[in-house]
Amino acid sequence: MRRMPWPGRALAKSVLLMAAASAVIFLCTAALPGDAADLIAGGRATPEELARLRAEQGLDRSLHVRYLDWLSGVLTGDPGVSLITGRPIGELVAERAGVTLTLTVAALAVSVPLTATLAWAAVRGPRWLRPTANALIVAGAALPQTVVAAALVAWLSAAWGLFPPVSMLPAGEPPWSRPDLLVLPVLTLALPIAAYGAALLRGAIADVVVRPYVGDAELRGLSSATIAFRYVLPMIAAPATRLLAVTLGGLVAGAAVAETLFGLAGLGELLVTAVSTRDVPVVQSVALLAAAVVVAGLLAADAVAPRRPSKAARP
Amino acid sequence: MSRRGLTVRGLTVTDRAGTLIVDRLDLRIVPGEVLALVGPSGAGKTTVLRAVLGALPSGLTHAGGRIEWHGAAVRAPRRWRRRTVGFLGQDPASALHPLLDARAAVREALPRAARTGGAEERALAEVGLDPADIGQRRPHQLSGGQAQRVALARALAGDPELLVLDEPTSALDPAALALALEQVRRRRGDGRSVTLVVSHDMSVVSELADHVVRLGPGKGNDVAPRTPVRGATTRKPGAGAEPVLEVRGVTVAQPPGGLPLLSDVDLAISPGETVAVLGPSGSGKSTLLRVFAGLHPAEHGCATVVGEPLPWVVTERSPAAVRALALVGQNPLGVLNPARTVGAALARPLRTLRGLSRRVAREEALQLLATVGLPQELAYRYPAALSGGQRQRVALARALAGGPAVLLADEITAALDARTAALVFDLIDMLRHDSGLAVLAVTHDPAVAARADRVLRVEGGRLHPDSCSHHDDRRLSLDAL
Amino acid sequence: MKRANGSLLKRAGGTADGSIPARSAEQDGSPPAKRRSPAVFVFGGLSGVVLLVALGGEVMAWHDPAAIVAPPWAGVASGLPFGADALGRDVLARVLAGGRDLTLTSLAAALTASALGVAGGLWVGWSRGRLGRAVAGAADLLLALPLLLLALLAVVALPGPVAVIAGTVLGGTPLTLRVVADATAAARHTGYVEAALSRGEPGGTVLLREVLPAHAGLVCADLGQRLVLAVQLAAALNVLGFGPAPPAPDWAAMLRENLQGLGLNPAATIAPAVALAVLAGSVAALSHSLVARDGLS
Amino acid sequence: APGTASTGTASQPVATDIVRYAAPGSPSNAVTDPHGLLPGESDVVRMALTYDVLTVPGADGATKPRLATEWRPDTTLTRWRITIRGDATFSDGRQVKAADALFSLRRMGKKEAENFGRMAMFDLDASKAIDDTTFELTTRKPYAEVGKALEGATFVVPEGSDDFGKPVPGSGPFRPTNKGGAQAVVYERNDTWWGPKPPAKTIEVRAVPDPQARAQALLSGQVDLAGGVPATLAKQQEGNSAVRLLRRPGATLYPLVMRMDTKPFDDLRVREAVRLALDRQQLLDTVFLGYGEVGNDLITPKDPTSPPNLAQPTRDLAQARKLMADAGLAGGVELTLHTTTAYPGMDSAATLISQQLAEIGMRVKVAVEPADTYFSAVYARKPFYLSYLGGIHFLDVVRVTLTPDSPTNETAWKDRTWSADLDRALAEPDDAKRRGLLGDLQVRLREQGGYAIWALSDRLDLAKAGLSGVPEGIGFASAFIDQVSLDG
Ligand SMILES: Nc1ncnc2c1ncn2[C@@H]1O[C@H](COP(=O)(O)OP(=O)(O)OP(=O)(O)O)[C@@H](O)[C@H]1O
Ligand SMILES: Nc1ncnc2c1ncn2[C@@H]1O[C@H](COP(=O)(O)OP(=O)(O)OP(=O)(O)O)[C@@H](O)[C@H]1O
Ligand SMILES: [Mg+2]
Ligand SMILES: [Mg+2]
Ligand code: NI
Repeated sequence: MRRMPWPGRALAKSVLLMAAASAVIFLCTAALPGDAADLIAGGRATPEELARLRAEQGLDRSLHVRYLDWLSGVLTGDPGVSLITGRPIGELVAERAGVTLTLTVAALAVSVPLTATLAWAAVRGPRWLRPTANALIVAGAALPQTVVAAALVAWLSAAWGLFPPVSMLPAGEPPWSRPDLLVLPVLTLALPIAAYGAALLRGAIADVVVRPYVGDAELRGLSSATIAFRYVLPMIAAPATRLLAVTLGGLVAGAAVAETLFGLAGLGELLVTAVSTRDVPVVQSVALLAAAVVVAGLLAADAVAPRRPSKAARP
Repeated sequence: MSRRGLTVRGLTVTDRAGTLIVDRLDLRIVPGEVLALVGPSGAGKTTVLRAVLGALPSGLTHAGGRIEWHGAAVRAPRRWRRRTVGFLGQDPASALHPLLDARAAVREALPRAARTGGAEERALAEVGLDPADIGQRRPHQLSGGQAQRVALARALAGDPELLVLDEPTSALDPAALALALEQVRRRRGDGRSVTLVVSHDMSVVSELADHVVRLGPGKGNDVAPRTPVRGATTRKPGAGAEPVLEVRGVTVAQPPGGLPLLSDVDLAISPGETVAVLGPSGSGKSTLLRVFAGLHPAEHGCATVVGEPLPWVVTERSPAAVRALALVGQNPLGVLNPARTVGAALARPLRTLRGLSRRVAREEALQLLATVGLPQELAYRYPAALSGGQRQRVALARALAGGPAVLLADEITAALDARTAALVFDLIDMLRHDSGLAVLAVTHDPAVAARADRVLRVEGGRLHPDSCSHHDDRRLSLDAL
Repeated sequence: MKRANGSLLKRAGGTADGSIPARSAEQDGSPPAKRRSPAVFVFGGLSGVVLLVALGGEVMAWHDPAAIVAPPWAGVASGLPFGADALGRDVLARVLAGGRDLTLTSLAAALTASALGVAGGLWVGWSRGRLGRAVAGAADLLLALPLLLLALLAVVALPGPVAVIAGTVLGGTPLTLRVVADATAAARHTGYVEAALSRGEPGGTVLLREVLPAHAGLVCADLGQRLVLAVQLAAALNVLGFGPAPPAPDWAAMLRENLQGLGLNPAATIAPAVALAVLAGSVAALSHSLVARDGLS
Repeated sequence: APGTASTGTASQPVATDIVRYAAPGSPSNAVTDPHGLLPGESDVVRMALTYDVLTVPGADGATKPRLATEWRPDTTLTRWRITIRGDATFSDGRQVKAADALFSLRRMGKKEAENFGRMAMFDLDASKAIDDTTFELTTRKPYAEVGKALEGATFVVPEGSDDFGKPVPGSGPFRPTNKGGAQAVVYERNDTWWGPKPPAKTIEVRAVPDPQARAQALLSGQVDLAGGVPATLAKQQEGNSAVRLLRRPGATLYPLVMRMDTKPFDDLRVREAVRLALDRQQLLDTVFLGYGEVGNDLITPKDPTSPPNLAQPTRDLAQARKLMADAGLAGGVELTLHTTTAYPGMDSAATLISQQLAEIGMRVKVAVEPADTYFSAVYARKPFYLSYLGGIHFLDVVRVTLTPDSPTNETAWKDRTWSADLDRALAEPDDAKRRGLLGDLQVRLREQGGYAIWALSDRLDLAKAGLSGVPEGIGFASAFIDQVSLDG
């Protein structure tokens, strides 16, 4: 059997992944107890009323019909309307994309360098620092985001008065118009992610730095930066890119806590609310958006993985 | 600023247990001179180099002494190394960045200003590598000798003031060796360059060195070499004996399915026989051994071992066939798992191939260490804490542990001084004599070839019986010192 | 024909005996104690203590952790070093007693997820067949799904602690798998793996005895990572009713309950948060100190 | 975002003609249809600004006219003639007519599953418009409280409107603008509104789900009014003169539901024992930090028909234990009390209740359930749980939970004579007499029923000092913020 060449294979793989992701997301949401009709009625409707409500929302159709219907909608650029608010999903997403994108980009800008620094310190920092850095990373990543947010607010806002404790973005202006309002949400997003990322990367880095060619590079006097960027980075490119992809996808959905705590209306809050109201079309669309980001990143990771043909082919 | 070269005063290095590895060593190399550091395996040569570079491996401590460069202690060793030092380590095959090709590896050592006008190509050509062919290859596509020359070219590329070479010629054939020596010799007497070289090869030492410093034996903890077992080599294999390894019409391509490297190899080795294979670097000697070991599929041909058919894929081999062949690879650092202690590495084949119990295997492992001249406490060390020659002997011991009928030995004495090498070959001779061990030894070393029953030479992609003399008089035995 | 056999080395060793100098004979016997850096001891020991408190703290609490002993959100006072919580219960007593289930669950979750991921990764990285690619694809698929959805589903379908384990497996194993698979694929070409193969060691043995130890650092870092995920999930799922039923104390539940009173008694939130962080940190440090060895980081 | 106050960090000059309100609710469920489910308070507020309603609840709970000026029954109390104002116009310039009002009521009737059957008492098919300003509403049974039935959510939209995906004209005091996006909705004053001219030119409504975040938004000057702030935060702000704490008594209760057709609650003595065993003061002080009042088991204590001056039950463990013993439960009983984290303090209330009930031998296991599905999986399905009531009047509670065949008859209240007496009360045209009858029914429910109402919590709002015009009253009354103003 001949395998397809790389770009074609990658494309096929991503299409397959996205199709599978959309189906699994759909099934997951459908498998959660209760549906939108249930939750709209809040337990107060008679079975007949509920049935009517379901029929109105198209929830009475069989699972695969609903899925195919939604899928064909997405493919033709119309993901449908929210079951709860009746508003077009495209509109809901577009309204919130700005906030989430701004948060995400800013959080990445903070967390990527922080991740690298933390992970490097844990593996290659001064010897005495390494266990401390390791423990810090794990502990930092283990704290729930709500606690991180509370600590940031108590410290940067209440105690030092540097930034507002919540972020009521001015109505009708772009999210970046008041950068001071974004500092705390961005840190709330970025700090745990940086620690989490570092926890993941340090393993890969530790694996690479013990290889003899890194030690040799040190003996030849190459600078830490050269070793990091030329010797270690290419070898961990795949896990790092994969991490970035998952982080990015996670950010879209994981922004929910920061958005809720700081009073921002973004995609994360939309996803979480839609899950809790079983607003399947909305969950689908937002989750699929996040999945697309991850899948693209994972493909990139496959592409940058160092390819080493074997010294000798083995069956 | 005074240019007084490199001075080492009273250098003392100990390991964690406090054992002296290097004891109050004094060295002085003035600009334009080459100093050679010699001594038995495990004597502390590499350790001295690393101490000079200011980067002892973890596990060793700089317990005393001063190292001065042009009369002053080195402040920022790393920057100093980057700017001033060219370094070639003892295990070049493992020391090359796996993702950089040969050109890029050399380029890295060049000062920014010198990175134009094909400087990389020139550097490669000077050590006898064809830049057009080798330039694009990554380390896994290089032979042992090629990798060593790439690393040498890299060390020389920036024309460093201080050149530190650890066994720079261990994997080189005579032609390549001559080129390499020429490169170092150029530095002599230029009034600027300081060169510190470790070698066990007397011809190298006598050609290059202005001074020779000998580190005492057993400074580390190696066993003193034994007197050779007389008469071991006198036993000639019986003419009519059935060959233990028989190979017919084998064609080997590198990479598999690519252009043939060796064609129509016919070979028969009788029990107790030693066959040496010589040939230029990159001619396919190692690849041939890998074919026999089942790590590289042959294109054509068939083989039998101890009367059993020998499929090319190791998983298809019968247990007897697997047990009959043992390979000692060319890169001793690479063939030992960094995460397993020496003892564990040795006990494993004793258990799987010889079926010993855990306890017996552990004791046998200690015995094995002794037979290759290593102290038993090494059993508890990880490979990173061994000297180059110690690693090589551990790899050999591991291969012997399974009790093979044919030993596929790829440069097994390259990292060893002459006396230790002699010890190893005495051991092998004894096994040949006692249990009919056959040896297929790939080597550059005329001393090894001299001990072989037959010598074959790879030339033009074929394996010929050797016509010329084994005794390359350019290489002298270190024993003569 | 004479064959090399079990007697080979006995005889060879025997011959060598005479020439082994006394010095190395002295060094026979017991292995030298493995030397580790003092930091490893300090952190290993500390982690042990923390784990001990997490698991057995209950006996140290002098108040009944469920008893109401003060007004709601009472501040730090004598007898109440960390003040009181929303109901007026002793925060210190609750912190001491509230770690066991969480620790056990997240440890189990982390170990399960890591073990599955490592086993899968070794296999996928080794066998380069269709099935391996399919498993890698499935891992990618899991990575692409929002963890929130998977965790919710796990909570719905499974009882509490099992849900945390399932969530950690679903959310964490794919990353472990891919990372370990990459490392394994690279390790295929190393000399020591080739040496093992040419000795006729079967693939599984090579993976367990050669590849896995060589990447122990990676695996142990990964275990720490899974633990973090498990703790996070346990805390997050607590809001959904996972965790011991009230009034039993639980760090994750305390965080949720006491966060609203941060302005009134900050210690009520800080104490469980620190406990949680220290727990995760110490388990990671412990696992590190276990694999730390000479010549490896 | 929790934490302490930090005023002044984001102080921007506040134009006095704009009032910014952070309301409980989620921006992600901001609905546009006024007649279906209104998931958050912010949704009700937005609708109340955009559309007129027929009647509104007053601060004292009594019904007040709004778009409807008069509602007058015939002698049978089944046909009601509703008169609406003639001077109201939709934003597209059309006059608001009786047909529009009737259309809107019918639309609500069709969406009964989403609005808990608010129009269930009306026969809307039999109702008809009479002229531009009057229409006739027919009730299914004699029903004297039609004014009350039309309270709060009867948003009037133009006849024929059915697509609420696009803005639908309203006749309310404010008009939504399309500024704001997902973050907030900005309303401009409707200068042609028939009512008293709203002082604020612009009102900005933001749905903020997290109560701490709402409070912090006010404290940091990012909004002028924060609805529903947590008691812990209110307590911290008690001495702060820059903000004003608005308390609306009796807004929320978490009734303890005991299902009367399930053991052991099928025995009145057990229900009584539970009511006697509760330490109401401790619950109030702990769960609501004292912001509220103890309950005396009346389900709608703030309803105008609720009888005043009833004796306050106090904790009597001896009597409770005796009742338990009489019921044959001297050895105690195992129970599971369901609760959730959907509303603040609900889980601590359950924990505390379980500890209090332990003293009469009830071994109560507390089960904290997911908030999402609490009202579809626990509500009216489990025999023992904490329910939620937020400022609805008695007849609404009756319709939803005290009608024998209602699917949400959570306590299994099936007292036929009580129901018959209720019908009789509703057919009583005399207000005072009817009030007496209804009060009586509530007392009977209090004694016999399956509810234990242990405390009422205040609704706490934080307002910037100088903000006025915030409506008093609970429930729907609090949604009509059109008269808020910031002076200075
Ligand atoms: N990291 C280490 N920790 C402890 N002991 C070590 C370490 N590295 C080397 N040694 C020991 O120090 C001694 C000297 O080693 P070194 O590598 O300097 O020997 P060498 O002279 O270069 O030998 P060879 O010719 O075999 O390379 C050896 O006995 C070796 O086992
Ligand atoms: N993966 C590969 N792809 C292409 N060429 C390769 C690859 N691996 C090795 N070669 C080439 O195959 C040839 C034979 O290599 P081999 O290692 O067998 O040489 P050798 O005879 O052992 O040389 P040396 O004495 O230097 O060790 C060399 O020219 C080498 O560059
Ligand atoms: Mg050495
Ligand atoms: Mg070779
Ligand atoms: Ni000299």
